[in-house]
Amino acid sequence: MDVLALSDAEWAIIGLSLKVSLVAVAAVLPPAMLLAWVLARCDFRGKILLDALVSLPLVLPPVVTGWLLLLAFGANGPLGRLLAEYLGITLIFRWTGAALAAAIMALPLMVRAIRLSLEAVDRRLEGAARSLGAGPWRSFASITLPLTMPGILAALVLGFARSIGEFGATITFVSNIPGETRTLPLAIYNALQVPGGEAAVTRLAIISVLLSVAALTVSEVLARRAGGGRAGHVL
Amino acid sequence: MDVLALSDAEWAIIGLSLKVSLVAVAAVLPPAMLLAWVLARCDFRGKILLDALVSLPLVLPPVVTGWLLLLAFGANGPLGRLLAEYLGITLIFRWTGAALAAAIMALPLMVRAIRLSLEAVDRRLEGAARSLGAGPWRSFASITLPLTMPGILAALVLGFARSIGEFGATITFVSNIPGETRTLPLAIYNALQVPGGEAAVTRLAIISVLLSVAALTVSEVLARRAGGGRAGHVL
Amino acid sequence: MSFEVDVSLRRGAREIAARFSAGEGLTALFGPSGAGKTSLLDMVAGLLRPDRGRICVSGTVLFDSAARIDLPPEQRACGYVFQDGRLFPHRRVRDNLLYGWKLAPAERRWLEPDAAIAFLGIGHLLERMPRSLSGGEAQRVAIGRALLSGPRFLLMDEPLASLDAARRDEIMRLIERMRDEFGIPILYVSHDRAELDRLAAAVIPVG
Amino acid sequence: MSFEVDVSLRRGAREIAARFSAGEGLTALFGPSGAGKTSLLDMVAGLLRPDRGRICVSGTVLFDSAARIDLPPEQRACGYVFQDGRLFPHRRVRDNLLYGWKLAPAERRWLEPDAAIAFLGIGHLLERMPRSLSGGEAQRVAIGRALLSGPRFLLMDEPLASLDAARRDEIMRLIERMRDEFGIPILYVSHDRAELDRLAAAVIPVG
Amino acid sequence: KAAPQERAPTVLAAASLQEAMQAAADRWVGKGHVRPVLSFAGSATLARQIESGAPADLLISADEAWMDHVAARGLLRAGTRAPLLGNRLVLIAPVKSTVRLSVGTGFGLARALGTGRLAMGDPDSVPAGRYARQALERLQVWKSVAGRIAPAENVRLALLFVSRGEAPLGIVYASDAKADQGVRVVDFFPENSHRRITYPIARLKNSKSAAAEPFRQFLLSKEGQAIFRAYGFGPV
Ligand SMILES: Nc1ncnc2c1ncn2[C@@H]1O[C@H](COP(=O)(O)OP(=O)(O)OP(=O)(O)O)[C@@H](O)[C@H]1O
Ligand SMILES: Nc1ncnc2c1ncn2[C@@H]1O[C@H](COP(=O)(O)OP(=O)(O)OP(=O)(O)O)[C@@H](O)[C@H]1O
Ligand SMILES: [Mg+2]
Ligand SMILES: [Mg+2]
Repeated sequence: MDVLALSDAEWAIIGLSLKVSLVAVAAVLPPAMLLAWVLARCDFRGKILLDALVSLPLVLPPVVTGWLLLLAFGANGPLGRLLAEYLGITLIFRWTGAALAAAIMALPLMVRAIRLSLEAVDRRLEGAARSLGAGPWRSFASITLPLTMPGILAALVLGFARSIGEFGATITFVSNIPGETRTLPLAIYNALQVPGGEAAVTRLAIISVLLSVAALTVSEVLARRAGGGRAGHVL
Repeated sequence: MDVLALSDAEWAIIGLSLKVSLVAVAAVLPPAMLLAWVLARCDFRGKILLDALVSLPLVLPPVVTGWLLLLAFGANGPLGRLLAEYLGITLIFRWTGAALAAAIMALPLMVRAIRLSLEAVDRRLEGAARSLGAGPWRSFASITLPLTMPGILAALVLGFARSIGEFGATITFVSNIPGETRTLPLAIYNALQVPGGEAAVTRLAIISVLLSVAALTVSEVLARRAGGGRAGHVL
Repeated sequence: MSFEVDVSLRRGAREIAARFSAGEGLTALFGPSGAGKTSLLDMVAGLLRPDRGRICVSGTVLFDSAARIDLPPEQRACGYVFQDGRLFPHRRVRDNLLYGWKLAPAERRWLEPDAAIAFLGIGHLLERMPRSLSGGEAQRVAIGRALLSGPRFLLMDEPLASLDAARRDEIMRLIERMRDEFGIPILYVSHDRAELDRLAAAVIPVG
Repeated sequence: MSFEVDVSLRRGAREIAARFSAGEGLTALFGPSGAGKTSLLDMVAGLLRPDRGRICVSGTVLFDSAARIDLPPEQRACGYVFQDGRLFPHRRVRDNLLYGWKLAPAERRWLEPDAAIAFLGIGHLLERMPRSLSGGEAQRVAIGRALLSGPRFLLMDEPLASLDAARRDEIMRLIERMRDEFGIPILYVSHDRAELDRLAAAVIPVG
Repeated sequence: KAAPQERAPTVLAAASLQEAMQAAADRWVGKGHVRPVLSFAGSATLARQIESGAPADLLISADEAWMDHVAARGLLRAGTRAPLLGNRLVLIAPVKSTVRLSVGTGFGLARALGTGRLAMGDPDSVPAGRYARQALERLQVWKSVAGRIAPAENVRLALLFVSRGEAPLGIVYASDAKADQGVRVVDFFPENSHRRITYPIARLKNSKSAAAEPFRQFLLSKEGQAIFRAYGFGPV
């Protein structure tokens, strides 16, 4: 297809989008797993509040999330100042900020998926692992974690797709800077603002979809490999 | 708190948001379950494409989804025309259109959650039900469905939260009409666009959060009732 | 003939094949671990499809690869006591017990719930969830569930494996009654010779 | 004394309590279904916490509510053959077998994998996933997994329930060897009198 | 050609200026300068980013209100704020529409709408919508259509509603109407029916790029203004 002969600028946008999304998903996976674990396994007062806090980016319109990020992580924000002072990291107007926005938006989806799988794990298997000599950590890593894999894979797919599509929080937090924060959705937004930009919108949208098809394919392959199946049985 | 003495206009917005979100989630649940079932249980060529299609609203920036909805369901869109002619339904500029937008955006999240639970169901239990005299439908309704409940609950929570927060597709598809399509996120957006609107933004955002806390609470209670737990065992 | 079975099925590296006709009463399948006893019961129940063959119980053809007959499990009306219990984890013991009973047409219900519950000694467990049951308790509930489904024939896969001697004896008496009073054909798997000597009219070696 | 147990625990409506000291060899727990045998093994393994009491194996205190001692399961080094197999469903048979073996310090490994695999006759199953095993195959893998973990004592909950007579006999011989050659204390649950007569030095009635 | 030490200025501009600003930047680069970094978003978004300390050089807002907001926080460099360009409001209809209307006091807008809605920027949040409401109020037709508008999030969306025929009429900027083949201008709004439409430009206090000021000057120059004119914007 001719529509898919991409320009250099488009390749750059794809590269940026991939970088932002992959970094976002990779960075948010550990905290998502920790949160899922706490929500699935621990019982404490205020659990629903933690749950609500995690869900916040889902409930609030993305521009509000972006605005809150701006207030917190902007050059004048308390966290932004801390990061700049002690770690020399600036997020505003940087791709790292775009990754942060994508990560925050992906978090609630990922936590839910992982939690769902985690709650389905038969804890008696952990007991069996412990009785075989595994400490809590090893039992988690060798039993709980692999049995949670379907949820983790679903979380990665959801998180990646959400990151690839993230717009509102990103443009609000880190603006729309070519080569730095102009990811696919922002480029699509730009094209939508231009009369006759429909062709460009279509191309960019198709690219987004292809990226997510690729992610889905990878996840299906991994899921199959992890699965195994009950060969033979009709029911 | 004084900030929470709500005006009539704010109550109306809350009512509208609740109506839109509840209708969206209720309407999208059956197709989400069907899709989850097909994706979890059937194996066919093009499965990944169906998966990608379902994920589309997640991957595309919401405005693009709204734009596509406008093209398809507008008064002059092919589907919009069909609906208007045969069912007398118009979606554009109506709260029903807002519900459609919310439903479409919630769909991929809900399908994933339900699918995850569905794939974890031990199918041998369905075999047991069949051997006890249950036909495929009854076995589904009495065994598969209740065992998928954690996923369905997660789907409802995710879908409701996503609907309460839905902005981009809604404003693009049905615009921002007070009393008809101006849901909480659209009202929040408006407040954000006005210098000094931060107080209103904060009030409305807090309301959004409270709604989702309520939804989370309900889901936790239902999950507990459905759960049961392994009393006694340390591991 | 109550059971006429002639099936074969490839499972992994193993070819599971059996061919037997059995008359009235209890027919035992006997064979070493992994011989294919459970697979055979699954095929008779309609949960596992043979590669080829024919299964006929009390004159009704349940499966015939040549004639393309393959009754779904719910139309075979077997009472299957699974080797692994397989209780519905989300339903109380009472609902597990009555699951098949409620679905069975009245004329096929030859056992009343109260009688079964009393007999199996599970009256105190009715409100419990299956996961809190002990091994033997779960086994008894599984037996009750199968018997209450108004089955035309029974498939029992080591039903007494985790029961104490007293319970074993009682349930064997129940099985004898079903066999003799109700004339229900039973296909029975056990590794216990004494059990088989007492119950079985025919012992089919498997594997 | 190899086992000194004095514990009590409330489970639902039932009070599970036991008090016994047992010398060398194999100690059998014997009692009706639901009496609390599995619960007792779980308490000795550290998977279930007694409401109060004391558990001591070969002189090591594993649990003492008065002294606030409660060793975590991985430090108790028991080889537990569960009533329900409890194999790791996501790991091949080989990885199930070697799970505990790899974790055990070399000096505690008194059984070699090859020997166990040959003895249990599961060499052809090593690459299989647990869910495709037959009942008896899974049971043998579970026994192998427990023995290979280099345990200081064994907890066996009806380990022979779904095995054929020949396998039973072989495994009983193995148990006798462990008991006699290695002097490993064994707490054993069975409903089979013949089994207990052959193996048990002491039979503790439960319930 | 570009002086290597010249640091590219970062320009935050209202989304509706996208094409014109790209063209202006191209011209600027043609003159041997480093390409400015252009970031397009809503004026509110841009103003908030500046408020939170974003490192930018120039702000071009779609309305004075947000520029005032930034100015009130002392974030503008004194003497650099200037009106960059103007615009006009037009009444539009789908190209195929045959509607004829001339905009004036008490004109038959409600009747022309029929059962349809009037697409325009959201008067509560979008500058173009605010001007449109003001004009309709002055022309004494607001009351008759207030309940019948389709308030769009941005002017492009209002254009889309009209060009798709979802709304029979709409009010947008002349610059937007000019660019869209799917709509035609029914009539211009009288310039005195609303406050003057201006897009202000200013240099930001923490601007570090030396190229910012020359670029600002360039945009305000005759040459720059001609570019905006070509995209349908009016002089201030
Ligand atoms: N979570 C629970 N709630 C209530 N009762 C429980 C729970 N878990 C176990 N029980 C009860 O505790 C008792 C002891 O169970 P346990 O599994 O130890 O019995 P057992 O002696 O091993 O029986 P079996 O020989 O049938 O395996 C049983 O009556 C069981 O129903
Ligand atoms: N999915 C599978 N893939 C490969 N082999 C399988 C699969 N399912 C079952 N088998 C094999 O088929 C054989 C028959 O299994 P089956 O469960 O019928 O044995 P069984 O006679 O009931 O044994 P047991 O007495 O141990 O329960 C076994 O060797 C088993 O390993
Ligand atoms: Mg078997
Ligand atoms: Mg037990």
